[in-house]
Amino acid sequence: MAHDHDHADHDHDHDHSHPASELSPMELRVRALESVLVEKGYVDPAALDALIETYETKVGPHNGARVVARAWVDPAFRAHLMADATAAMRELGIGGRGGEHMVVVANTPEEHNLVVCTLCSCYPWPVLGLPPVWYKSPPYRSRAVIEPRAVLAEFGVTLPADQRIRVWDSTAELRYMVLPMRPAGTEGLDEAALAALVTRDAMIGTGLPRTPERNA
Amino acid sequence: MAHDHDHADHDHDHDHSHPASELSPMELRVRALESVLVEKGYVDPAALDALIETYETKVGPHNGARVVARAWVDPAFRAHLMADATAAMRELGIGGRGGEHMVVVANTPEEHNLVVCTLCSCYPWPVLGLPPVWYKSPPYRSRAVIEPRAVLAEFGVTLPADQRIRVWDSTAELRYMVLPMRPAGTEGLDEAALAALVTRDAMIGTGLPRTPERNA
Amino acid sequence: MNGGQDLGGMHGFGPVAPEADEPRFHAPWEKRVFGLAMAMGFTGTWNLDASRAAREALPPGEYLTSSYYAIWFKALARQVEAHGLATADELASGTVSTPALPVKRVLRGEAVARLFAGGFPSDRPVATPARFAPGERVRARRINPAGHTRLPRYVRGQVGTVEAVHGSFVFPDTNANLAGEAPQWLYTVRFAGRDLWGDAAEAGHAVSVNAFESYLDPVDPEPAA
Amino acid sequence: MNGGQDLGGMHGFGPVAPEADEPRFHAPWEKRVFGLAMAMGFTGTWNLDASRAAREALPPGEYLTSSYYAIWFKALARQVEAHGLATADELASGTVSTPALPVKRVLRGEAVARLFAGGFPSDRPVATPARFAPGERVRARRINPAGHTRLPRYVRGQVGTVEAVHGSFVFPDTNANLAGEAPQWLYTVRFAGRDLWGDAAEAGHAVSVNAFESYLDPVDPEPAA
Repeated sequence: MAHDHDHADHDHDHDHSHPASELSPMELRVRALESVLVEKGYVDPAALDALIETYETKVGPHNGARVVARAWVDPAFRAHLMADATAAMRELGIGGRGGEHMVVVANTPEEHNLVVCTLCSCYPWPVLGLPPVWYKSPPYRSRAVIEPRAVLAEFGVTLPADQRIRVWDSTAELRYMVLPMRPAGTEGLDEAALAALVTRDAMIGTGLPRTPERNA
Repeated sequence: MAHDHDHADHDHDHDHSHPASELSPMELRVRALESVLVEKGYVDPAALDALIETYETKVGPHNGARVVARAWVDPAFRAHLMADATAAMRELGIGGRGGEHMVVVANTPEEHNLVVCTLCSCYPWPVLGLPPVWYKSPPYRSRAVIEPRAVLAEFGVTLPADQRIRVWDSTAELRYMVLPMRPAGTEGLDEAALAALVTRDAMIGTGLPRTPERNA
Repeated sequence: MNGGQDLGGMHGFGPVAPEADEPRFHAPWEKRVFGLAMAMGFTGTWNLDASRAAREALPPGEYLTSSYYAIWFKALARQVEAHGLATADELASGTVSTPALPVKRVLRGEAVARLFAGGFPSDRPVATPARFAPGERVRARRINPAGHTRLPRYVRGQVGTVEAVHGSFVFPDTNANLAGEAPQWLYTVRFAGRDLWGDAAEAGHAVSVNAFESYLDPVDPEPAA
Repeated sequence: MNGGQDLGGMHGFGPVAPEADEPRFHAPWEKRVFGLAMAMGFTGTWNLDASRAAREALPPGEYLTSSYYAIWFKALARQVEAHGLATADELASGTVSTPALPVKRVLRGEAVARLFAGGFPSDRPVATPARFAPGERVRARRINPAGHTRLPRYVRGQVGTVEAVHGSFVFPDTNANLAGEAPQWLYTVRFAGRDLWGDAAEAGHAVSVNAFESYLDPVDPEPAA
């Protein structure tokens, strides 16, 4: 996404006369905003640090992978997950901001699921973390609903022609996670080994789980 | 339209390292293109000059104003204009590129007409010349079809609430010119004096003709 | 609003470009903007829907040429200023020159883990029963509000099938204007790709959206053909 | 294509800003781009529809942040290069380093007045009779071609009334791809503002578009309410 980052670092509003500092114009503008909001007492710097640490390092697709692996090995959990994903995930200690109302959609040989947010960037934070740039960017948001097979091809995923594609546009506060099909040849694996096969993209629907061979 | 011109002179692709010359990056890029096209023999410099002179100085709303004034004074011409605008305009020696297929739409006390091209910048060149920047810009193109009364208000035009508005989106090679209603108090005026009342915007539908008082 | 954010079905943006081992943030300022947006949201001066509305209110050309966190930053600065929490001069200089306004809450560092792990649910009870039931055919209304809405343009006017009734939730269209939560029933409505996109639709393709009750009209009896 | 050019009904661009005594051109380079586009169009290497397609193929963010003649310039440069008339190096340097290709025609200065006063009509005869007659109700098809089309998104799927049959004209959707003029009957179709925009429509508001025959389906008999 080099193109996006060019824009980020070299934004429309860039200032030709910025000081000799190493900081980009955006860094400077954001620092000014932060200073003012902190000094005025609206923002606690410790809260900023905690928020960034939480979403940079703690919350991520390893959470979702645990959910998927459990669903693969535990039919009762899977049934609970499909009926009330928010409650089922809470059993595993997973939930919170951006995942208050979870829905899990399960792939089958007949239907593959793909999640998008055409209007902004809705994404199931507690299970997947913050979304990648491509998920938030116009190419994915514009095309996932009109040509999902072409989009999947760009991710290297080619589905059987007779497998339908169901696209879930996240237009409200429900958040979707895809439950991929358990790969063949994983009968002997334990839950942790299964979780290691579950990629982030497999839970968005733009990928498939790794197979044990490819994972090795 | 200062905003647009900022973009024009200071385009996205602007080059921070342009030479000490007074020329803008766009000037330089266009000069390079012109040099190559001329040197390769695709473009005759005399044709460029003739095109620019024609559309900068010769073709303009004075042509349309003549058509309107004639229609106001000559019922037979008006009937011809409404039935076959292209042929009727040819009678006055008006026609050509961008006006091969003209349609005239007449305002009435019951209905006001407004012309737009949402998809690009289609405009009746032979009668109005090249379009103004606002006509080609996103605010007008986006809003004329969804909130024409609000757009007219920005031009200072407030129509009676019971006068309908008919918007003509120029989506093919037909080109529209509005025939405004002849202002009251113009009974004594000759054709040339009437033509002087007819503004460009009155023939787009974003304005009304001047009244003799306002014109004095 | 029919703004730069309503991207479903558009062409011309080029291929999707996944980035290998993508970091969570691509510049230090992106982290700060993320944290500031979360923390300021918590003050209760506005809400999530209002923040989305502020982002999509950027002129479409600017929206489409700004990076994701640049959009967040611009919207946040605009909200801060619009609500009088700081002046444009303060935001430009980074130097405080006017008194702070009171805010409802301030997010403290020690509370982040607990509050964010708990989340901020947006389901709300309503007194009326749901109007539609699974299996019913509905038509998405041809609304075109100048303000915030969550009904994308590509489904407006289209007929789909109710697949699920999810309970009742805060209605973004009013909440974004700070005009009340006005909760409504929320549905999943499934549309056939062919109905949305015509002959160009890929085979076996369907799209679901979550639609609030006031976005939908009944289709009755069965449409002709 | 559903690109940056398809603006009808969008929000967020701000007020219309008429300019008093606006000049025809706002910079010397704008004149040259105008003239170059006209002259190169005359060579017959492409056609007007292809030029429109080249302009709207700019990424939407770029389209919406480029001035009008900047869009023309970018599209023209792209067309020149795509057809092999000049290389990217030549366009960047302004120095010719490859031989010219033959073109069908070159516009000579002395011919401009006559040719442009005559114009370049795009009506073409077709063998078949018009399918629709004035007064008939038609539905604009839900097409979403990735290539050039002249049916704007805001009328797709909508029912309107045929008001005029204009004869048959070059079909832009094929012509833009240099895939033939394939002429079709062309209609004026009138849509009620309420049908297009819903309750938000201004009173007494109607919009007409010119629609090619293949953009339209019959509506029969009369739609249910």
